[in-house]
Amino acid sequence: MTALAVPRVPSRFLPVIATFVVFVLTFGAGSVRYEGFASGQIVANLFIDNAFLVVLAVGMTFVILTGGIDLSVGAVVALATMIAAATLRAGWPAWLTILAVLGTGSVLGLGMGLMIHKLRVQPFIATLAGMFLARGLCFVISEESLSIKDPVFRAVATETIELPGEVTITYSVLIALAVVGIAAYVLHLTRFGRSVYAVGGSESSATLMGLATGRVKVGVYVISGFCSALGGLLFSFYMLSGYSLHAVGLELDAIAAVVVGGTLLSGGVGYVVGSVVGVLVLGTVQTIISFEGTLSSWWTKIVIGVLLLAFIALQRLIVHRQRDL
Amino acid sequence: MNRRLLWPALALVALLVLNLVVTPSFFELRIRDGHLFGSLVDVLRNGAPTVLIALGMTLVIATRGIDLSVGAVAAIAGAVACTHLAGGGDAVTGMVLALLVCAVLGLWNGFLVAVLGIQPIIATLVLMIAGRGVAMLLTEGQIVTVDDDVFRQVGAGFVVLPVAILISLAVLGGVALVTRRTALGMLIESVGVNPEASRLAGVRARTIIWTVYVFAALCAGIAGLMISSNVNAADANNAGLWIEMDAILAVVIGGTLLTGGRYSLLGTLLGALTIQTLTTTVYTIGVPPTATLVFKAAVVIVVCLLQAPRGAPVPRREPEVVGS
Amino acid sequence: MTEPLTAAQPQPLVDLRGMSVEFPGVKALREVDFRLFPGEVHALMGENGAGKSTLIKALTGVHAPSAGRITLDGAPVSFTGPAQAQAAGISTVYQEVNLCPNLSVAENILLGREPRRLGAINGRAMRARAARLLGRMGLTIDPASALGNHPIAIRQLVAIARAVAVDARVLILDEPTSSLDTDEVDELFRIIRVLRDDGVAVLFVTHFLEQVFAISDRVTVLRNGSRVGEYDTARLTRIELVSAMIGRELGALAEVERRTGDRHAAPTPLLRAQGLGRTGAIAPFDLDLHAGEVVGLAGLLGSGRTELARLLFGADRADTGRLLLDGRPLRLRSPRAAIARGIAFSSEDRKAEGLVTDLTVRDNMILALQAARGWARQVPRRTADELVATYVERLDIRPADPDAVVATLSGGNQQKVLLARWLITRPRLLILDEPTRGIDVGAKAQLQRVIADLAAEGMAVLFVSAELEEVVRISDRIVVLRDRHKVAELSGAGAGVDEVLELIASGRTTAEVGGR
Amino acid sequence: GDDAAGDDGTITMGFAQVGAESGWRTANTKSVQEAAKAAGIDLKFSDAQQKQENQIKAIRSYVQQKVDVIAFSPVVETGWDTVLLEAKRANIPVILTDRAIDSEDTSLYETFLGSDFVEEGNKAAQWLLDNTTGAQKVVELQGTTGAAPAIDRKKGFEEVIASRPDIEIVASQTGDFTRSGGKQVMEAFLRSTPDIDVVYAHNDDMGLGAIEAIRAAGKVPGKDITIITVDAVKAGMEALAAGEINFIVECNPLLGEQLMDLAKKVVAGEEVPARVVTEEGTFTQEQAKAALPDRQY
Ligand SMILES: Nc1ncnc2c1ncn2[C@@H]1O[C@H](COP(=O)(O)OP(=O)(O)OP(=O)(O)O)[C@@H](O)[C@H]1O
Ligand SMILES: Nc1ncnc2c1ncn2[C@@H]1O[C@H](COP(=O)(O)OP(=O)(O)OP(=O)(O)O)[C@@H](O)[C@H]1O
Ligand SMILES: [Mg+2]
Ligand SMILES: [Mg+2]
Repeated sequence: MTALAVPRVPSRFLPVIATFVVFVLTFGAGSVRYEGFASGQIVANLFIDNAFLVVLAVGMTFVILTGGIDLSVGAVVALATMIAAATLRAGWPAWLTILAVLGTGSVLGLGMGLMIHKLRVQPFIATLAGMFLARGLCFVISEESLSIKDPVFRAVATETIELPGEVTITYSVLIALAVVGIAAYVLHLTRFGRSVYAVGGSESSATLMGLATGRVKVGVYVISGFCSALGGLLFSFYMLSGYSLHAVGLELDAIAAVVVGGTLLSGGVGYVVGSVVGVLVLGTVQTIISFEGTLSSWWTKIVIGVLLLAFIALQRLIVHRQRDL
Repeated sequence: MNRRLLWPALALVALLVLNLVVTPSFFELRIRDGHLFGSLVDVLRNGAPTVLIALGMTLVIATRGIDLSVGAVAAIAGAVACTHLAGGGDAVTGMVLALLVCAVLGLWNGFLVAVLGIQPIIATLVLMIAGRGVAMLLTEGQIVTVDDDVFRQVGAGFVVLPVAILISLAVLGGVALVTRRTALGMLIESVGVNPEASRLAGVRARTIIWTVYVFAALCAGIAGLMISSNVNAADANNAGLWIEMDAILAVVIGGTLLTGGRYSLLGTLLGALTIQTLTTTVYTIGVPPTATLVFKAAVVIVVCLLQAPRGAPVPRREPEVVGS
Repeated sequence: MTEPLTAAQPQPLVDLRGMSVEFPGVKALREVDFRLFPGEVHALMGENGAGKSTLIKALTGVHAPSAGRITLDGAPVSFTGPAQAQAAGISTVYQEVNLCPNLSVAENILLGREPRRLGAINGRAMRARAARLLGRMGLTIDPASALGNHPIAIRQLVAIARAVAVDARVLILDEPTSSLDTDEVDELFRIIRVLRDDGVAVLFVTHFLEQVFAISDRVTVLRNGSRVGEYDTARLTRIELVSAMIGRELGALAEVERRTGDRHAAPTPLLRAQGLGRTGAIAPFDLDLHAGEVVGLAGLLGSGRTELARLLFGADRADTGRLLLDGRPLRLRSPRAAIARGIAFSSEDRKAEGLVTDLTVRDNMILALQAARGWARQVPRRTADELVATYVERLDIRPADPDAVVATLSGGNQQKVLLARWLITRPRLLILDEPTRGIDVGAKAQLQRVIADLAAEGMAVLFVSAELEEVVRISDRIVVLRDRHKVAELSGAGAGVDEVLELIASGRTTAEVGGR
Repeated sequence: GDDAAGDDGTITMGFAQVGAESGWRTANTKSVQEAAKAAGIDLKFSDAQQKQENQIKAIRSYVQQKVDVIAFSPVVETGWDTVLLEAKRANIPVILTDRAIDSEDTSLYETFLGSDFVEEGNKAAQWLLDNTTGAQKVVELQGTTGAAPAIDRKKGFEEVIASRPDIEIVASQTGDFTRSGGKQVMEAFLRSTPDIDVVYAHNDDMGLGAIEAIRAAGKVPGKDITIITVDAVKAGMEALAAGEINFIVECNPLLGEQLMDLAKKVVAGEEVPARVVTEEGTFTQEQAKAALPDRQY
């Protein structure tokens, strides 16, 4: 904490840095408390186990930055796994399946975006309808879970990449990190990205400034739909199955990750990197729980809540301290 | 009726008509043993917890907040009351105890939001997760079954109409009265629209935010008692599961914006009843479970399409920020 | 009434014919004709709510007109949004500063036309260009700083910088000068003249008559949504202009004479600041405010007037010094505490810190009074209606409908609503930060009269305004700030505009207080 | 895994539970925990909050922690291959409880111990066939849409009643395995479908909810309407004994002891059968009265 306090960081980075500091602290605490916690592989596992969530959080970051919300992501993930499993079973080649999945996600996102922009439906309702629709389509495709036996999917799922220090990661991790990189580039170095922030800061001002706010608003939902579908593909790699009840409530995890990462739900303020750290924070909580290994089901919930609270309270504290300096 | 409420109201009517077509007896009301029976009464009674929670949620949302923890709080209320009863306690004390616990939980949420300044969605997420754990801790993960005539009244009792309906209407009336007869409603809206301007005008924003979270938790508590009383059991896992989403949806359908400010209690009532009618419709017209969600999505989308502004859009953009 | 036009230019660049705009229940524009020629500065005048901003918004595609047509350079056009108007070469600064507070100053200036290299936004080039544009306006602020950290006047300049950054054929400025000091206004006028000489058509809205005569070539006057006439500025007198605007003879509008004579400041100060200060905002200062006295704050943009006022109200916490109310120490923990002790503060930023725009005129007006009473004791409906009716009439708020949503009011009328809120609380000390921003001549005179009356009735008033004449005219005492230091205190009798100006500019301090 | 156990003799088991979504599941957890203590096995328990991905994470962390044996309840058949492959690479044996997985590679796990949901559906339908004559209008209260027990209990039931054309499922809707869900759905059924003869509920809780609805509608549960449920939790058994339910198919959550026995054998390298079925019965009203006094859960 003190090490970071010395150079004066611009205050807009504070929440992200604070989240990161808290993450490091918690991880440190975990390492002290649990044997085998402080290994590179545990960090790698955080990414492996949460690659799909990282991708979802990135899409959600775009939406939240404009002041919107997307409740459909969990359902779209399930739909993606379902479409992947069903089409592969029907003998489609892997590339076609992947295209179909990404296409479906983007089209769903487009539909929701148009509803929000053209029909001026509140994002909450539009994306909730999207959630019902996507989840409903899953059941229509198949009620039962379908396993994925396609060799390409299996290969991507099971093959690992060796990093120095006996740490292995999966291809999903690389995909997720690439998505983060691209998203950061788009948000900070393209006009579209800056318009996203402008719309979140003040939509009416952005309109009066002559920005294409409609395109931005629809665009972020397309991006979120695409990311959900991509997250769904990573999820299919992770599970090698399609199931209509996959990823129930995942949208809340994605929103939580984004908000924990310092993005304001009211829009206009936040960074993708923050969302990634947010995901790591949630992942660490999970890891700590499983290392603890003695918690009953209810204590598990309570401890997750308490850890989350501790995170946020600490983060607030650091931000406050810095601001007051 | 307010123009904003026209569409939710029409959606509700359309759903009711659909039911009438499929089940001709849908609008029938019968009096048996001095109790009013019928599908409409069922809709109202089953919707009562959602109505209650949505009322609390409306005020929270009007202050720019959101409360995800209401489902968990409802579960806790049921768990407290039922474990108290199962341990040989008396129903009234059990319920009072439950509501006290809920008030404390509301204070807690309000503290995180108003004092620590944590974003409401995250602040209440903490209790949403941990709260269910607490409820399960109380019931040890089992469904606590109780048998108590007083307790049964809250969710399943009748005074001509089901007691649950009467309670919800009473709370609705009470809130409407308090927010209109005192300045609370106006102050809540002003805090929701522009917190900084309200602070500079001397509004006690912190107290108001605190109040609405406590109120939301109390509503959730009463709803939780209804839910568990309705089946004579406290199910820590499933009582009020996802009801926060229903409640938020009800508020939003009722025309209140998630960005805070102007709210409509009547709209929320309409929204909650629409949701409940939709659920009942699915059961009565025999939509297969696998198609339920597609059906619901279709209804929501159709309503949105109908609601969409058409014709000559004179002021093209509502000046959400200062005009001129 | 329409004057014959000078036939200097053959074809107008912008030509509006029969424009009508309707809002639910309001006809904001009625069949207005308006012409704008290249190479002219055209002032659009009218009282608050006359329809100036509406005309501009109808022209640039923000509002869809219900009738009428627009031709641009001879060709009919119909914009569906500001983006299209911009693409057609119309650059606009709308009345309220419409920028994004979460973005940097540089981004706000160049949003949508950022310099790019290989497709990516070139941040360095962007900041350099923004700095250059700001420099043209005489601003030296850091282009990378967040816009939200700057006061309203700076934001206004940034908005102007954004508008002049493009090669536009038409430049529209809706009350760009409402928060600016003379220096900034001069700077702006210099830029406008350069553009005009390059053939740009400039449309300019202001309530400062001097500015109209200083810069404009022609004037169009609107009243109640209709066009009254189009005039050559050179052949128009002040009196003619004002009577065209208000539609009757000027009589009622005679300037408020100095009425300090009938006021008697109480001997002991009501509020006394001793060494009050806040790091980074304002250096420690001493100040006495007496009941029955109007004290003016003068200084340049960024001299710390707003900061000083906020400290007295407790909107910000002071970190040195102390306050004494009636001789007793006072700790202000919040605005609420100040209000409870009879101190009121009307903020300069009515959009962000003043009005609750989604609520009605009535709710906004009684908000502070209600807050002081607490939520349980509602201001009785009758009392509220009476108070609201009184101030709607006194300040001439239009439409005179207490149930109108404030967001639908014109800028000037919004400002009046905010003022009414504070007047209703009948405070002992009223702090007014730029209360006349965007208010028309008539209302301004009316307001000055109200303030004078209140002081005569024993209220203490602290008056902040960018318009020095106004400060001098209304104040019994003038406190001069420079670079966040209090540098002088003049008693009203001896103060003239020139003297204050000299103090502000020269760096001389008076012996009475001295700079700290 | 075998060698690690040798260190100090105690076996460490990682048990990845799905969640605590029902009383049945809680009883299951309790049984496992108590049996582990009794058998001197060091149990690492994790609750996945009803999410398969969390279960996978937990299993992966057990591999990381080098436990001796891993057990878990795969409520979904699919999606386990990757993580089980990791366990296999790390030489940690895996025992499935509750349900098998859908994988060609049977070397991924040693054995599985659990009930057969289709069989439960069969038993329920068989009782109906044996105990009724004439046309029967059945309403079905399904479990959570898409959940494996719901799908299989429905399938098993339909298989058997197909042999009696006069038994017809007139309405079928999900009650999400909860009491209030069961009650609400049953209320709607009672109004939309006249003359219901039989209720088939996928678990006791929905059945108990249905009883409340039937009673509120002025009918006598167990007499006017026959009720068949699955699970045999305590509250269900009590209702059965009281005559409000007519028949319950047991789905035994008390797998703990059997699981610990299997674990010891597996760690010791002994041969175990590929499938161990839990002992489960069915209860009529009389059997319930007899069994109730010494029911554990
Ligand atoms: N969005 C709106 N809805 C309803 N009425 C509106 C809206 N916008 C403006 N008006 C009304 O239109 C009229 C003209 O307003 P406009 O903003 O054009 O005045 P203005 O001349 O710019 O005044 P000011 O000098 O105070 O800025 C006013 O009566 C105002 O209340
Ligand atoms: N010329 C300038 N260069 C840089 N910063 C300036 C300049 N003028 C004003 N500021 C900004 O002004 C702020 C302080 O202004 P303050 O609001 O106290 O001024 P003021 O005297 O009330 O003037 P006004 O209200 O007219 O803007 C500082 O935050 C500073 O950033
Ligand atoms: Mg205007
Ligand atoms: Mg100022």
